[in-house]
Amino acid sequence: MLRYSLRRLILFIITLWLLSLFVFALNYWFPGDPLTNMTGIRDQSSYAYQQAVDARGFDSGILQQYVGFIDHLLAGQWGNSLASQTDVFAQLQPLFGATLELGLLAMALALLLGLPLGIYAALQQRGPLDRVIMGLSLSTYSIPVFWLAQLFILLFAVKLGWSPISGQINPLYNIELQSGSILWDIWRSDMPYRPAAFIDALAHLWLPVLVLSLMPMTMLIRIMRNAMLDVLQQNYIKAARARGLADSRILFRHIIPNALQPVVRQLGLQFSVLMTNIIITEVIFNWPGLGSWLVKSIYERDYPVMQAGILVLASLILLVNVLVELLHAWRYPQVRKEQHAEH
Amino acid sequence: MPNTSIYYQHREPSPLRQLWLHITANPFAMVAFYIFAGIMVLMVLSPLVSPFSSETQFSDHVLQPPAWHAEGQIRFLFGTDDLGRDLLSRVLHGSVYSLGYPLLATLLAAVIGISIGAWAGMSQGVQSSTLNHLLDVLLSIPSLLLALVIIAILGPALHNVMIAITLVLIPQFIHSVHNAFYEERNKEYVVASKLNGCTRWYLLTRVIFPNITSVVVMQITFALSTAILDIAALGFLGLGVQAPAPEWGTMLARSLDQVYLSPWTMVLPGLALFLTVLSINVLGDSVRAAIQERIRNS
Amino acid sequence: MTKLLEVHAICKYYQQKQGWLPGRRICALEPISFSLNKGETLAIMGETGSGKSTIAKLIAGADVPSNGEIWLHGKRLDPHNYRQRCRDIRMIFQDSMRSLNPQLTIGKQLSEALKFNTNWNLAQQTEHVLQTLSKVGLLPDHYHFYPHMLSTGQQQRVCIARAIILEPQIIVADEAFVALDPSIRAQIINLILDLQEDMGISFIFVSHSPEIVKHVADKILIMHRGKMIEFGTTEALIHNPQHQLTRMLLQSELLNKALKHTTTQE
Amino acid sequence: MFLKPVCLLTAVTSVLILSACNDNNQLPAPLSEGLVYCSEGNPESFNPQLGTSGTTVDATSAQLYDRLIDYDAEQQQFIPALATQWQAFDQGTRYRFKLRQQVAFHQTAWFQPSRPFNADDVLFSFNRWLNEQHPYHDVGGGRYPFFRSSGLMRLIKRVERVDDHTVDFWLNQADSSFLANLATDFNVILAAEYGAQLLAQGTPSDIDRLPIGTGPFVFDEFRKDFVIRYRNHPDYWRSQPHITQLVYVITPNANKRMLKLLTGECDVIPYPLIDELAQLDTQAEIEVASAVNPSLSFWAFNTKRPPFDNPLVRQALAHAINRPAIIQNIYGGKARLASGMLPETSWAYSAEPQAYPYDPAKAIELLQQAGYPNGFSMNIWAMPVQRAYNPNAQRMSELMQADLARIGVQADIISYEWNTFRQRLARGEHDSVLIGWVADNADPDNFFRPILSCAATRSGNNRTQWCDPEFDQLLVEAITETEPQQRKQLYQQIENYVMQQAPLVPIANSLRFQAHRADIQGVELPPYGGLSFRKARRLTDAPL
Repeated sequence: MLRYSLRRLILFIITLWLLSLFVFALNYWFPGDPLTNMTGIRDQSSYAYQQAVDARGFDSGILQQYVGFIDHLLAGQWGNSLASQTDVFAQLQPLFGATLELGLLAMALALLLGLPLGIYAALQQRGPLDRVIMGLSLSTYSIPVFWLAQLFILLFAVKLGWSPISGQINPLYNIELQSGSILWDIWRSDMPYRPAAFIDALAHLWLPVLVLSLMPMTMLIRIMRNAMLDVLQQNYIKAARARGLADSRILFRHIIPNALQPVVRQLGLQFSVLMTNIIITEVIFNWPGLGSWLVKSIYERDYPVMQAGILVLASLILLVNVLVELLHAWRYPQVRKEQHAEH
Repeated sequence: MPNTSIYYQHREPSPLRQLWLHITANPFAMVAFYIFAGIMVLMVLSPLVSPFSSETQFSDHVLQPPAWHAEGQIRFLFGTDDLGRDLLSRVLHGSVYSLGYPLLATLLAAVIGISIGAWAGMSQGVQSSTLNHLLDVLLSIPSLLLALVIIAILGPALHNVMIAITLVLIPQFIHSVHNAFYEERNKEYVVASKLNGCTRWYLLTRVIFPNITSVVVMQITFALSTAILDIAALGFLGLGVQAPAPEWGTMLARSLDQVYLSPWTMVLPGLALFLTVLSINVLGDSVRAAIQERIRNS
Repeated sequence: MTKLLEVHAICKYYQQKQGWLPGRRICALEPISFSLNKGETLAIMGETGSGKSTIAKLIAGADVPSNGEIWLHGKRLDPHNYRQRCRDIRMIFQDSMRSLNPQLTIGKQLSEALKFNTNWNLAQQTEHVLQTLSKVGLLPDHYHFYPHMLSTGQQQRVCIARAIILEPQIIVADEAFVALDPSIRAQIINLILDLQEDMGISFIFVSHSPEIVKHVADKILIMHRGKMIEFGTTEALIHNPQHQLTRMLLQSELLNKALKHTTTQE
Repeated sequence: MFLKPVCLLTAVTSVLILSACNDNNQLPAPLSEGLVYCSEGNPESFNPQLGTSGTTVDATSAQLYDRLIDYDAEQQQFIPALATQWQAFDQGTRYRFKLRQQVAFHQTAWFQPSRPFNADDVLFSFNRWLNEQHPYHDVGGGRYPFFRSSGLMRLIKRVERVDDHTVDFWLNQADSSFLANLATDFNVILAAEYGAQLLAQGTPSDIDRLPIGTGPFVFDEFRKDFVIRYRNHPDYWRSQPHITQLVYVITPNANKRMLKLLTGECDVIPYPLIDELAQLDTQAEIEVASAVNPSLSFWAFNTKRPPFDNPLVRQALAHAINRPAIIQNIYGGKARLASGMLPETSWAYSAEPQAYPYDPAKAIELLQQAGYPNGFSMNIWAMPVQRAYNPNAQRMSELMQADLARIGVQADIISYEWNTFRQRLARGEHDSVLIGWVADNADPDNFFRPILSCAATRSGNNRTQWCDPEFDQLLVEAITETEPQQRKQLYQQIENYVMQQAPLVPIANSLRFQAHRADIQGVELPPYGGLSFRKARRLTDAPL
């Protein structure tokens, strides 16, 4: 396991390095002056620009420039936004918190609903409910998320009034911005209206979380169902039945743990799907996260922000993928070693 | 089933034929196939069948509801948009942008990706393992994010969107084709052909490729639905095809200005998008099922 | 007179890679030399994993030796040049089904060899394929069949047809008869013996079965853990085996099986 | 992590609770004492001196700052603000202002004022843009477009401190628009002490980012693209604002703004969609306010770029556009077709029809004369935001695109984020642009000089890049003329000249709309300028 983990970690570091190279290259590919794209200093005659030229090695070769870039990257000096002239790195943290909150909650909801539904569908294979679940999941999977979000807003927020249209919380609750995750920030704040604020935040939260979770949820249902069906056909299940074990025991001790293996392997991919959708969902729900920040920066041609957004989103996705792989390898050692039958 | 047809089926079980047989056996897949074929036909014929041009503005009929609505007119079957343009015509014309261009991008990406994938699959050693690692990284990053980056570099316009989507799809093709080739190339029948003295080109195109067509077909359906959704998403974000082109995602974004009073402007392009993607996904799903079945049977 | 086939110190190593660390070198075949005359039949025997398949593959060209040379008719064979050797050395694979392309008809697969090694036109190719099919006891109808429509025995015959279609001088068979049931196996072996008689082919085959070896082989080569431990005429080895292993391998199938289970390295 | 399932379970129930709560109108204090304004975009900065964008003015001027004098549109007169009285001397070339005593600046985490407002602050505020040697002149770009294009920069010779609460303004010549310009939203008073403090700290640019003023609200927080948060100024010199918290929620999408108003997420929204006004009017809990807002939307050509340097081409394009259809389609008929530069409400307006009738045949003919029988391709820049003068520039550009196609001109529509859009416009990267102008004061000069003069070209504010000495000469003649009838004639002459040269095509004069929840009252929409929440209040007994 240690050997395997080390390999994955080294691979992860190499991919991060490649990513940094890519982001570095973006500065040159974007229109305009590379150093301006990197630092957000527009005025090339200014003292600050001259300082940046020195600090980032722009008076020497490309290698020096890359070293300077990495140096500043690691030191958290990610330049200023071209549009607002504020420090990009300082902006980043609350945005990251907000995105993470939305993403994790959606993933949790997807798992919480998707797995049981998948198991249920598999146990009822070819029954009417199985067909309904599978049909729904295939349709939901095909709905463009921006359309779905808009339909949901019309239905739940405008027509039924069950939820606000956009935002994280009623802005009149003056919650001090700390982590960016609204629930956490309310928890940590010392204002007197915490319960009311908490409920308000939840009311804002559930709709985007639902919209986001639907696509991974439908995929998880399908994966779980297929994995269950595969496991159900295996000889060891038949053997377990033959030994006279109770059905529930077989289900929970033998079938589900084994069926979860392909599910765990797919979690990374599902997270990537979720992150694609989170970019659009954040824009629609006006969620102060990385996705809407990134899209906004593209509108504004705000290159320092754009790089930061790409870098953080991509690293987050890569990190989650590595973590999932490690979890998978830890939980299912047969991935690392030769497969051997259990029981 | 009469015996002759079984015999026929046994005579020509090319992989595509097997897929087709599997699809015809599944009613859902058949429905999806007919829907998809219908949309394709409508797309090709859109200049002929649509009642108006996509940009004709009827300033007296702004935001006309659909025909079945009390205030609707049969002339504008699905109503008109905020500039008095016939929605049906726009959706029909939009299929060129929302299905035709993704199709083109997918095919382009397929040609390039398969070539590179085949080359990589045939080459050995460090070269292909490096490629594999790179592709793994590239593929875990959402295609939309990559497309956004490319658009950020090139600026939003139709041809740039095409470039972005094509570029984004290529790695997927390389990956799947490379893996398929990698799996096939050391099989004994390939070695046997090698020992027959076949040229590399013959080996690639005639010996191995027929054995991976089903993988390619599956990848194409997958890439196509990705391309459609990504182009629409870019259009929705205002970073893709620019107005007044009746691209469905762009239309959806524009319709948000009227959604409260004229919801049909939003429903129609969304529905078109949904049906197209759904039919492709169902088709892709049955292709996948067919391939799995074949693997299980062999 | 030069020998038909001379094998000079060929060997095969694999690098076992783990991550980016330099891999461990695993020896599949230590340097080995032997020779073969025209019309002779050589049997290679050994435990599972002893390197016998490796020898077969190296000779047939399916694998590239790490070192050493193979000479045919006094000419050195280039391991990467398939054209050069495929006219003279042909191979029959262990699993006939897997060695046939599932997407091509039998006829097309057989003419493949002709296409690249002769300058015959299509009609001539077809004619020759049909002849070869009849030689191995198949019908002209089988020309249009796909591999999966044939029985295992028929598939095996197709493989033999493919091996002989270019009228080679050496055929290498890698445990080609294991999967067959005894009656078909006998048929096929007789077929090969017939062909050998007709065409004067030399025959190298890998086998577990002492019966077949005794029946067919002129010479036997015994392998153990990548080393040749004994090489001699069938007679000599049967009557005067130098090693315990040789004796056991040649004794009976039963023992052979028992041994197979005790081998460790795969 | 254990929180998650709990959250999800409570999510649905909490929604039910929430919808139930709404009826009990027992809102928690922050909600009942605060107000949410859903604004249409980000302010460029927190100092209106630096720009001309209405979004910036709406977000800052009346909330954070005060001016020396204000203009009361109802009474049609200037009223005291930070200056209690003023007087003109020397044939109108010197003005003396008496300043108000005991006016407190904002107290914030980043600045603690040690003294109330005095003459130093006036000097500081005016010299910042007036005096190029001023340490703050170049902070924030040093462009000051309003002051340059309105001519104020050349008009004011110097500002002089007489004593702590008296200042003198020395003018280069008498100017009838001086007081009007002084009362605009751009002439805000900053804190000199704060400027000195920032200079000492070495962070002068913070002056426009973390603003300090004397206005009714104190700046709290700005999260770009999301919120601006203000709280009330406890020591405000006029009567205290009723609301304790004012939040601008930045909502660029007009439809979303309206929906949020319907759901109660916004209390006040600017620029509701014209097509939806009728719908909003029928809702009991929504009120629509409109204000006469002397504004002009126009289509400006970049006359520096061929073929738009040719007046024939410009005239042709002007004839090609079906402007009545635009009024009908984009403004829902709720605007007047602009006949010239001046709106009907201006005293210098004359009914004589000047502007271009819709005539594609004429347009084609003109294009042929100009040497473009096969047309050409161009771009139309369309604003990404709603403005009072143009509720939907994107849609308008699409209408025009179809019109232009008819005379063989192929138009591409280009749009950027609002601030980027303006920056690029100032650099003259456009062929033509759909934009407009909201008058800062009632003087007719305000409709010509800031839009079309050479000075405006230099400040980057003239979207046509048109600099015509003859036109500028006419403007000077008009502004120095004191006899109203004569002036009116001069403006008519100017108007004709502009229409003949056609650097721009006037499109519409429109009303300014705003919608708010019925329980909100007192949001002021002054005709010449932004909006003020000073008197806004929430009626607590109003049924929700």
